[in-house]
Amino acid sequence: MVQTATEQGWKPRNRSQIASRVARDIPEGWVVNLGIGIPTLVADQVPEEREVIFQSENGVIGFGPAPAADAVNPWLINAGKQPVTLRKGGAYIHHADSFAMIRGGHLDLCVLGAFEVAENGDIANWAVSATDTAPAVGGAMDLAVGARRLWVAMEHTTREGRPRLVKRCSYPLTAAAAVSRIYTNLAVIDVTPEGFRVVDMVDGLSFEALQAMTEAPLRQG
Amino acid sequence: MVQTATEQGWKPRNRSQIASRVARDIPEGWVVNLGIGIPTLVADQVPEEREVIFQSENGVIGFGPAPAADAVNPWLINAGKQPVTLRKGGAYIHHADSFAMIRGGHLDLCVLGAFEVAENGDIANWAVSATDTAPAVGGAMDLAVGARRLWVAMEHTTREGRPRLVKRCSYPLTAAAAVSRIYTNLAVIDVTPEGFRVVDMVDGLSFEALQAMTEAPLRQG
Amino acid sequence: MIDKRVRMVADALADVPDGACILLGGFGAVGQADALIDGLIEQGATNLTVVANNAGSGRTGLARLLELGRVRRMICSFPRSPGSSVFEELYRAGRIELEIVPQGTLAERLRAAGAGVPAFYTPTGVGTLLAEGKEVREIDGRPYLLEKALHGDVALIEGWRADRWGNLTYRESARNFNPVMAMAGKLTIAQAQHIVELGELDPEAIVTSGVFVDRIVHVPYATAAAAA
Amino acid sequence: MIDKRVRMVADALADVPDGACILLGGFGAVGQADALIDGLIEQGATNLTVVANNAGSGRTGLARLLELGRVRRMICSFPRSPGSSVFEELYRAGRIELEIVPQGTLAERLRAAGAGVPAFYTPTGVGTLLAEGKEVREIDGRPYLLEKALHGDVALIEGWRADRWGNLTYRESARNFNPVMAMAGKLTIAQAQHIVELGELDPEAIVTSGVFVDRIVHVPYATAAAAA
Repeated sequence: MVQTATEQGWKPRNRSQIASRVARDIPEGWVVNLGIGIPTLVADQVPEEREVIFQSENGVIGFGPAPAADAVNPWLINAGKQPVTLRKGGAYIHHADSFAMIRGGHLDLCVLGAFEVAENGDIANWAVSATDTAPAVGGAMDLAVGARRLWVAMEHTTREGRPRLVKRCSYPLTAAAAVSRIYTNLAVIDVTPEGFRVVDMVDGLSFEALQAMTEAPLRQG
Repeated sequence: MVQTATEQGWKPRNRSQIASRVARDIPEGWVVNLGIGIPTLVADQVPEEREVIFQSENGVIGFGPAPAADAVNPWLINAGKQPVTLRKGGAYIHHADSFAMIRGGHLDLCVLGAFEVAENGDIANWAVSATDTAPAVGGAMDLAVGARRLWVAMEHTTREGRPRLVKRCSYPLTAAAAVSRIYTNLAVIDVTPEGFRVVDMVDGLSFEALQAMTEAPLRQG
Repeated sequence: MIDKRVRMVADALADVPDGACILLGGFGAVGQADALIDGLIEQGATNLTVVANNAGSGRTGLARLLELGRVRRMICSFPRSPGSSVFEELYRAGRIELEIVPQGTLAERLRAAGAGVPAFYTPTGVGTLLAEGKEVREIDGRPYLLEKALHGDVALIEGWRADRWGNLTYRESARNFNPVMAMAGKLTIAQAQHIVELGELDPEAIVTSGVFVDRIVHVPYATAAAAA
Repeated sequence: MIDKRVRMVADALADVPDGACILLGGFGAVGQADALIDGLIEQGATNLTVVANNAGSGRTGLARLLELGRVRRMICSFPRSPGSSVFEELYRAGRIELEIVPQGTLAERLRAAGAGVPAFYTPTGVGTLLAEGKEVREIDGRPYLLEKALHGDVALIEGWRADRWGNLTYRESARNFNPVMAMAGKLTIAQAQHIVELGELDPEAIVTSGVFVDRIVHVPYATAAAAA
């Protein structure tokens, strides 16, 4: 996939570039929760002088960058169970208070990874089938319905080239009509009442090529 | 009433004696909420070496005796809005946490005042009629249903001599079937599945005299 | 830089609209945002709904707001206090609506609003006058009332220490309704006795996260005492 | 004198019965009451229901309890973690029941149990597989699921500092589920790294009131580290 793409004169964003593209759109002062995977990388892409408050489900408000390997504090982890630090102004709360904040609509943004996003904003990110063995939902459903905005950061297609931006999710839903924007390795796409609308694409990629890798119809501009 | 009583060879308990009688029955380690009126006096009747944790609706756990007049801290009041102190081991919590504690069944005991208690344990203590002007319920309904035990401390009759221990409450209910014991100026009375049962009476008072001042039938011993 | 500090009470309250539902922290006078209430009196918004534990006393603060006819409806648990004559006169005269809510239900309805819980069941009030018009449901053999979340347009709260992110601590029993009202207000404005540098508040002991707070006004103790 | 300290883990756990519903604090390994879980493994109670965010990893602690066949049913939000193979094998073999609960719903159901709320509505999970069998109700135009309180017979939690009344503070993100589980447990047993004198904990910063705690076992850091 990537090879073909390069031959065609464009280069997909790598994971950290996707995260950086997400970070560009997060203004100072927002309260933001980051899911596991690419979203986790977003925190380190926000310049330190831009104050964004990162919240983690396990009750950390205002976490900062990962500590140096020799300065890891085992009591201080994020929701992905990786070591983090606490910024000045940060605080610890318990799980019910943390999800009260999430479910009560107090987060400006949540960025999640996903298997699929449908053109109506449906998101599937927790189970690959209805008979999944021991599916693990974590806080995804709470975040998807609770945050004021839900963005998704993911690869545009599966490794096999199957589109992840679809007409209807084939995997079990995490939440219905919840996603407002998608950041992929190829483009940034808004979910609008009329379906997917392209905000921007990687340099050199044509709209037609992007549409070919997307199941649902795209609108331009 | 009191005069007649004295002529008849017995002496009713005064408010502080009622409170003292209640205090006698509170064992070390209980978590206790005290209502306004006679119940408030109970705190000072528990000997200091007996550790009882007094909880107040406004988020004070483990309050201690009233401060000296020149040591009043205006930020530290009980639910009756009187100045109190905090014992070692005490803590401050917010209102929702305080009522979570109350309503979640974590108090061993609540002692309330009342207008009436019925033989089935119904309590009326917040409004004198269904058309009461601006009745004030406060935390009474929460306490009555939430505490593991509800005791009532009150005068046995109204000033006019009308019984307060009744077959059925005539005033609007605070809670149904909630009271387990009543401490009056004349007696201590349990509420049992068979109705009122006298635990003890003030010296010199006869069972018949007590029954005469009680609307519902009393059982002895 | 996130900075929620607003210099003047008037600026903090400038956009409170007529008809707003105002949450007032405090239990009696303790933990009540006196300077913000005075600011609201000055500001002029009217036709208000006020949610507070009590209905004011004397002729200042909430009682004054009531006396000026600016409150259409009170939602509280304990309107009758020593000195609550302003409210009682208005109520007897039919010039104010009253919704009596048990104190624990009031706190829980506010917390529910802040926590995204639209409604919950409670045993409090079952079989009483306050159950009138409410759904009763039996769960595991016991009857409960359905109670709904209570949202505010504006919460006026009092903290003790605050930083520029809006993180708050409280002082002793002045905590009371303030944290749940901070969560339940669409716009939460706090007055604080002390403003401290970011990082000075112990992260283990911040009671209200700045996430819940929109504006902070520094009202030092001396000012409040002078106003009282 | 109120003194909830118990010297030995074994004594603290002696009366945990077969068939009990056990609440295990922690998020992954952080804030998990390792010494108490090891004690439970020793103690022998079986046919347990375990409520925890995760389903254990490796071969120790909860994973060991599972491997010994002592758990009939897991209630958790995220059973699949690096190293959670013991659970996954049992589950695939049909030897353990699983109830998946969204993490926020799990926390709220525990809090509800502690707070006397038998059931509440939430938007989380509407329209998903996890809504199956649940009541859906529209409130103010939006659909919600009815979720019930989740009570535990025994809560095993980890605190940082404790006093003899059972008051607790936590350390950083080790707070997580511990405070709500302390409230939701009929019998709440805490291990704590430090036991301090009554009055040493700041009354403004006690996170779990001793009112919710029945027994405290002192498990100093060195011991826990050695066990890990």
